[in-house]
Amino acid sequence: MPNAVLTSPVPLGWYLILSAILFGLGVAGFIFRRNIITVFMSIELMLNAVNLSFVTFSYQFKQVDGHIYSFFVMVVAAAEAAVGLAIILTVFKNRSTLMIDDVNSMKY
Amino acid sequence: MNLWLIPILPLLGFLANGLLGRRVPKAFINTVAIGSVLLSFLWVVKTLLGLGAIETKYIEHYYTWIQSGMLNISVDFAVDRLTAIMLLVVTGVGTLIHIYAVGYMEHEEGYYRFFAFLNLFMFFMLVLVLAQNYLLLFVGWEGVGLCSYLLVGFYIAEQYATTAGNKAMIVNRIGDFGFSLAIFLIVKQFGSLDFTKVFDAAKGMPVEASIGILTIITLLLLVGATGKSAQIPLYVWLPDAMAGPTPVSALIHAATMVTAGVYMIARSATIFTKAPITMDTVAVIGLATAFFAATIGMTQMDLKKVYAYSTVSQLGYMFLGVGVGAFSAGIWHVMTHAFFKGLLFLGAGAVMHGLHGELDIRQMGGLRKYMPITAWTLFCASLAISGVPGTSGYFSKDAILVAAYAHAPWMYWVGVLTAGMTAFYVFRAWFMAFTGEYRGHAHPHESSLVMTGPLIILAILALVGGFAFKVPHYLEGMFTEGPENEVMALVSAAVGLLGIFLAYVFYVAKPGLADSFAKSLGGLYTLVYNKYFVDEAYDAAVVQPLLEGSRTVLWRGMDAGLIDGMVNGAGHRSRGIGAILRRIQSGNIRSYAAWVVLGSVVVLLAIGFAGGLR
Amino acid sequence: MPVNFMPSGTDYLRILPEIIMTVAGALIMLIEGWLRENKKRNLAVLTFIAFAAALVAAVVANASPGLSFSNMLIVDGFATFFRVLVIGVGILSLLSAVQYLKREHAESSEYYALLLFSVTGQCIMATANELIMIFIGLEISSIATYVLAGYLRDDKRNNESALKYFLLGSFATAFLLYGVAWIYGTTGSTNLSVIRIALLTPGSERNVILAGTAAALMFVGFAFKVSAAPFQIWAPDVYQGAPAPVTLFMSVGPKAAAFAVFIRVFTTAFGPITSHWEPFVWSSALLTMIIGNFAALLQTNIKRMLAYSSIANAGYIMVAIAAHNEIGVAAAMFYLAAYAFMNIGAFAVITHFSRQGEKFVNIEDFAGLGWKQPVTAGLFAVFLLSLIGVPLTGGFFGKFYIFKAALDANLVWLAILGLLNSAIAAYYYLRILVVMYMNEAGEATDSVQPIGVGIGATLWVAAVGTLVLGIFPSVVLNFATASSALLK
Amino acid sequence: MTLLDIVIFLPLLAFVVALALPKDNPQLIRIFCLIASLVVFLISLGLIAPVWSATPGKFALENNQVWIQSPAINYHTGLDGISLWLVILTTLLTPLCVLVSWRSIDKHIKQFFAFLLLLEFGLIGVFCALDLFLFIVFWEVTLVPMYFLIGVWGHERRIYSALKFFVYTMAGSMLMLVAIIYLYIQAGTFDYTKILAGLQSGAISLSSVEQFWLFLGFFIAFAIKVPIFPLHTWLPDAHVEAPTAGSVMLASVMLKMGTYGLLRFCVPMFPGAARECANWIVVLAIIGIVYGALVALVQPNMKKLVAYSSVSHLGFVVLGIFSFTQQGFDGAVYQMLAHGISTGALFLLVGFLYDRRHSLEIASYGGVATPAPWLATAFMITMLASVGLPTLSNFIGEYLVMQGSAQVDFRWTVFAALGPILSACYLLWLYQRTFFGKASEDLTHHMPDLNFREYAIMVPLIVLMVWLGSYTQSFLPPISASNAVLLGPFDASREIHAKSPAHKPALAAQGELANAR
Amino acid sequence: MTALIFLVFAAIAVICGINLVVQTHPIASALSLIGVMGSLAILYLQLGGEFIAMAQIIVYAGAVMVLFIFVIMLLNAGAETPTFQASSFVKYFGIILLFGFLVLMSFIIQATLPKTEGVTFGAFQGTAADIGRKLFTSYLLPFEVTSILILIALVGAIVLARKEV
Repeated sequence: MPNAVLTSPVPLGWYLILSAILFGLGVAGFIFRRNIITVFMSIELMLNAVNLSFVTFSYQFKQVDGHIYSFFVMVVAAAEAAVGLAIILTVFKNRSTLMIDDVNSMKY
Repeated sequence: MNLWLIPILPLLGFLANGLLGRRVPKAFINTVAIGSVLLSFLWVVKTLLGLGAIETKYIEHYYTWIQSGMLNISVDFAVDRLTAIMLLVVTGVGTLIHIYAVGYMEHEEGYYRFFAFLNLFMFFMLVLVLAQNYLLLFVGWEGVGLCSYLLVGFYIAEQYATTAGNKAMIVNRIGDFGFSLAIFLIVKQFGSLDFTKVFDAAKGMPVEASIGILTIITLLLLVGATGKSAQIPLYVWLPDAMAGPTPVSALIHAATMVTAGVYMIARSATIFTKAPITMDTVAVIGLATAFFAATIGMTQMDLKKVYAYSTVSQLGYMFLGVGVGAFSAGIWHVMTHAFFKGLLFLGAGAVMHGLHGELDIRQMGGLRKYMPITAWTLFCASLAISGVPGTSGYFSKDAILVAAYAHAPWMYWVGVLTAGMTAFYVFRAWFMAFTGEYRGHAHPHESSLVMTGPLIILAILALVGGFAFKVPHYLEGMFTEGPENEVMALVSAAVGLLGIFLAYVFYVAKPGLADSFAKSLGGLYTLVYNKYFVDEAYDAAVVQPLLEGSRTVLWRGMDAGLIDGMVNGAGHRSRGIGAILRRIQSGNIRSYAAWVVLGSVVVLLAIGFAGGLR
Repeated sequence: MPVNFMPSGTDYLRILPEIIMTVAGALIMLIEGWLRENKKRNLAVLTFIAFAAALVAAVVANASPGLSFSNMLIVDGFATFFRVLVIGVGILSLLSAVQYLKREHAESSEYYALLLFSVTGQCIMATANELIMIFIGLEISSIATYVLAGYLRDDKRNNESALKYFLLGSFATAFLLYGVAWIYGTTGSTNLSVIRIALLTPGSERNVILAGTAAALMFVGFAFKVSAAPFQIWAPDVYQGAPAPVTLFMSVGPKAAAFAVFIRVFTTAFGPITSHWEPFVWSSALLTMIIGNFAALLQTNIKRMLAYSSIANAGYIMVAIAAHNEIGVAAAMFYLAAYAFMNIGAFAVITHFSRQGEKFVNIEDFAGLGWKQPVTAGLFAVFLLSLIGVPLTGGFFGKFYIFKAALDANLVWLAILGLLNSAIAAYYYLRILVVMYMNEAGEATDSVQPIGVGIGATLWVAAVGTLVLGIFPSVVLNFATASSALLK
Repeated sequence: MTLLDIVIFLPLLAFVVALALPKDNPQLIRIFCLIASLVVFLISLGLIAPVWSATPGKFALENNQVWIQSPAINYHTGLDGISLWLVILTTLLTPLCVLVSWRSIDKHIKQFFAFLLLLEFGLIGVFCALDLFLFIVFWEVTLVPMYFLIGVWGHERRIYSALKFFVYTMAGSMLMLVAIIYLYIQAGTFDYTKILAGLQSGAISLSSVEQFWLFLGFFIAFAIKVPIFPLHTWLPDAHVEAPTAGSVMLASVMLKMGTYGLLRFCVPMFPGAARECANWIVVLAIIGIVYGALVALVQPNMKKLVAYSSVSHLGFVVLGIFSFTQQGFDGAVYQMLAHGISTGALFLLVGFLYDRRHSLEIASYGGVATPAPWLATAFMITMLASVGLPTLSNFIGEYLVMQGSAQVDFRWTVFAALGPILSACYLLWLYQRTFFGKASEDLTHHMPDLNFREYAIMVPLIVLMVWLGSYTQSFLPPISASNAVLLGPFDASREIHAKSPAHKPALAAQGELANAR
Repeated sequence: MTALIFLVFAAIAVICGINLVVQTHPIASALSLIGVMGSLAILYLQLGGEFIAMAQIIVYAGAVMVLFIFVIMLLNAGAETPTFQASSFVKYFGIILLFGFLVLMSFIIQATLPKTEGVTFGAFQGTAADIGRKLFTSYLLPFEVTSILILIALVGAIVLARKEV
């Protein structure tokens, strides 16, 4: 029985669930991590999860469109990374901290 | 016949004096004030002569006042015999009092104002008398109330005077409350306010054995009448109204305005006679007022107060008269009362004038020597009010009492008792003021001819007025003449004489007896002396609760507390909600992210359920 | 596979505004090097010209409506409306920024370039007919705005604003993208028309649920961008922290563009499953109005207060979307236009009034402005009255159309609650009027500078716009109605 | 472009011009505003004749232009007997308000007078608008200038009051907006005449539930404005804090917007719902009458006293309207006018006192009549009018209203009739404490009698009080005619029916009325 | 075989993902993220995404993550210090929300996706050629527009990071 499981084709849903799990982990990282950079990385994780979904669906439809979308997402992620890290740098320069909870001068 | 000229002349006098009075000499004011009333009087005479016997009502239509839907109220004046009497009394006595006032008011501030108001009063009083529908009557009714207010509070710098003015107006308003309600019901019932139409319609209605619409209407009219004519329970304003200058008391609060209630009931006789319950009420109220006012009158020390309570008492007689169905007797008494009570007040004014404002009868005495004309004219008036046979009071009062006897004997006996008391206190005042030795500190002197002249004329009228003018006979066409009963009339006259005798004993023959007698009565005397504490009771039971309730419960509690509290509370609550909602905005990025997650979970759940996911 | 490799002339015409702005943006950065320090104003002039050209191009492009670039792009009335709107917003925010940048000693070509790029992104969003285009447009617009929000990089609040905006924005975009993935998985396409057709074809229930999930996820993304509850939380902090002219810009431009795609996606692609998404748009609308208005009651910082106000305004527009009918769409379009004018006007006043280093941005600082600078204050009053929703201003008609749409869709309670909300809102707007006209002038008012050309122009244009929309709304409204009818 | 449009837009034009005048020449501004408002008043007198000669049921001077195509909103204005006098009341009071503010406004003069003109524009518009949308536009336009008048030129607690005034009214008008939109969706038009015709002919059918809610939407907005108990608490605050001109316009005209709305829109459009709710509303009106009077009785502040008296007086108007009788309607409209004049005059007089002594506390006066007899006289006449003395203005209104209500339910009348008693109480007491008594040296010194400007303000008002009270035929016929049309959907059984002998004259009176038209 | 590979790399991805979340030092998290990316690249390959798998490794795991690590190093970011300012909302509801989100998503996926179809390696090949062709035809516009995005990233980074004004 385990053998059969291992050799048979993998249901598409599994990929999607993996994608959902990774997305969820990204969310978890965002809301539980305190270092801004880690938080940012969590977003990257979420984007990766989305990419997995795209590619999976692409397989389902046997189209390359999904791949192209992932490609665009990567570009966007890269651009975001550049800007995001620049923002983080300025924050650090001004506050000398990377703790996200410290960045809360404006509230209510 | 240009009836409109009758009231308009005094109105013009009012306008002229009111607008120009401050800049013109007194002579001008006098001319205008007296002239306008005199002209009015002459016009009345001319009109009445022109109309002759006035077998039917003479009506003049001027213009539509209010026209709304089917409701049509016009400005119409009418003259019938009842009106004729009233017109003569009002303008006649009015003229005399105007003349008197010239002397009396000579040194007062606001001279022009006084005459302007007096003229205005004449205008409204004449409108009241001439009105051919209830609303126009109401105009006059309220208008005279206004003038009463203005004149009672004539001494505007004095708190007591203005308060008395307010009291007069407000108590009258309470009465008018009833009157106005009656008007609404009349329109509802008859579709019109015109006397002719209303009475024509009412004639066809049956006499109401139990409370019906006519009873309600008449009771409400009665409320109005009690206010204006100072009957129980609304008489309280009249004694206070003596705060005004004495000519005012004479004209408004004795001769004319206060009798408007009687006039109105007599005018509405057609409806009243259909409502026996009301009639009884009128009679009982009149009797009670007469009696209680007389008791109070016996104890008062202020000359004008004595006469004031006597007025209330006499008005009670008139009510008794109309209440027992003797309308013409009531009107007769209105007329004679105008003579003798006007005279009493004018005389009191003359005394006051001579004593530089002193009114306490304990501070008088022996004035006969200093002011003989005043003394003897007042004596005539006192005789008349006491119902000494031959004087005017004898005729009218006895006509009432006789009618009362025919209606219910007990009313007669109470009335007779009251008549005795009346004679007692009137002569008590006279004796205390004019006989004996002078007890005061002023320099008494007789008044000028301007003042004594009217006194003399009125004294003559008071003596012969009843004999000369047989009102019931004149009004026969309108009201059935009362029964005649010589015996009962003589009994009451005898009781009157007894009263005079007692007064003589108490205050001339054996002075000091009165005090000991009063002491022996103790609490009762105090009660009566303080007018049964009615003012105080009203104050405690109505005025103060109303004020305090309005202040603490309605204003501070309801308005500022509850409603505004709720409004402001809503404001505060909004801010409170805002304060809670902005807590969401903790400034913490992770918390914000968590909100985003929360939102997405909720949205997904919603979609899931909406999509039928099980 | 016949491949049309080269785009046609029409294709270019249809993206001419974007091309103009992009080119101009790049050009401006290149030119800066040759300009002397005191000539930097020319950069602004150039940017202005670029915007103006783009505006003309957008109008011209509307003359040849249609799809372009393999259905990636659609030029229709709706798109043109929003293009014109966002370019207009760009112009006004440019005008109001010049003086500010000079004051902050931060005049540079990058600011203008980023502004141009951001507007380009918004134009792309407005014209996109494809989810991936929308995504890219959104990212262009957003990233440029992130940078602008943190433009004064030595300012702590600017940093914080940028960081919050950036992190949360990316976070929400991830959700949006996840939704895109799902709708792709459901229908095999990301083209809005195709999706619509796919959802219209009678299929299994499965599709509907999947599409609904996708819609929900995308809703998260869009609602975040338009700052609708419960995804509005970022807005106050970000608006407060960003430089005033940037706040001016981002409270209107990106929001309008986001609403454009929101409306287009939800009425076109998700039109067939309206009944699924309507309830949560409905509740979100209500929640947004309530949170925005109530939280604004207590604010002391005027920027933050207007941030809450803009949340509340987003709520009104959400009501129009919840009405999911043509009138609703037209109403939302109209309201956005009116909102653009009044909000820009209000923020322009703040830009003018605040001093270097974001000084004097508390409501109390405006004390006595009404008598010190009557014209400025008068115009501010017009904007505030419009925000309150007093007739003869755009705000009133906007609200009126929105709630009319809601009632058309039988959302009676939403309409009533919404309008009562706007009565509450009157309270905090009036507070500014109170301070301006009824309090004694303080330090801030005494030292206020005369109004500059740029801001002056912005204020007048905004005021005229607000009033014209209020008195003669037909022009805009007819266009909006006509274009909303085509939106399928 | 009818004469009416000129009357509507001339104040707006004057507003714009006034704003453009140089602010350092206050005299020029004052004179300009005075002349402008006087011109408007004179032109508005020209409106009387067309309304008088208009056929019943038709609006005079109608102007119907498309304003916005979709949704179809028209600039539709017109006048009938109900609105005619309210318009003239507005145009009359505006110049008087300019006059009374002549010296007492000493800061931001230009803006003050400009706002007065803007207010006039809005108020006239409200009374002329025959398109529901246009109506609400004007309705809210009036809010803004009044808000500023209270907030900028008011007394100590002006800001609170101004805010309260604005937010209160705003909340109400939002509900009305919902109702109007809903009605539009049902009817497809905002046009009042069309909607009314449609509703009456059944072309627009509303379920009774819909009717009820729509009625309520309108009613609450109007009730706040009137104000009907318990929605009245904004009024005393607003009055007390407003400058004299503000109080006058507020009391004399703005409150009438509410009652006018009730009469024009609420009742005729939703007769069923109105009839259903009438009992409740009448109870509120009567509570208002008595309650307002009782609270007025104990006020230590003159303006507050007069403000509460307005609550009381306006209760009569509401009572009249919800009696659904000819007399009730006529009386309501008449009372609006009369109250506008008498209460306006009271506020003006209180303003005169305030100008002299800078206090509104009754306790700081006393004996004013001695140094200022004409002021006292004017106050007396005005007070008497307000008290409802026959031959003065308010009496007619109150009488007709109570007569109308008596046709329906006599109990209403009994309670309502308490109003005049209490009004005598509070006003006489006020008068006594203010004008009677011995004047202190200080007061005498600061209490000159009326000056020419003040005479110019008071004389026309006093003349009007007498005129309105003693010769109603100059005013009532067009009101009656318009009301008769509005009464169409209500049963005639409530009307006065004369007993047989009186029947014919009543018919003759009808003929007379027809002639009057 | 496919399944085995899937399970192995899915497990690695999840473990790395969890590691990312639980590690307090950013470097550790970054390395975990690279782990996730790597394993995802394998899964892409499995799903026929040759090009995308390459891009994943080169662009993502390579370039982007290097940037991250560079910044971490530059800022000398240490391990997180526990703070007490964390929002109570997160503390109390974070886990629940997350759990809810996950359960919901999985539930929807489970309920709606076809379970019959499976992934077999090689059944579909998205070659670089296909992708390139599409990028220059159908996806020409987004492809070009992306350049603006990159330009912005460039400008943005310059604006924010350069020293003087």
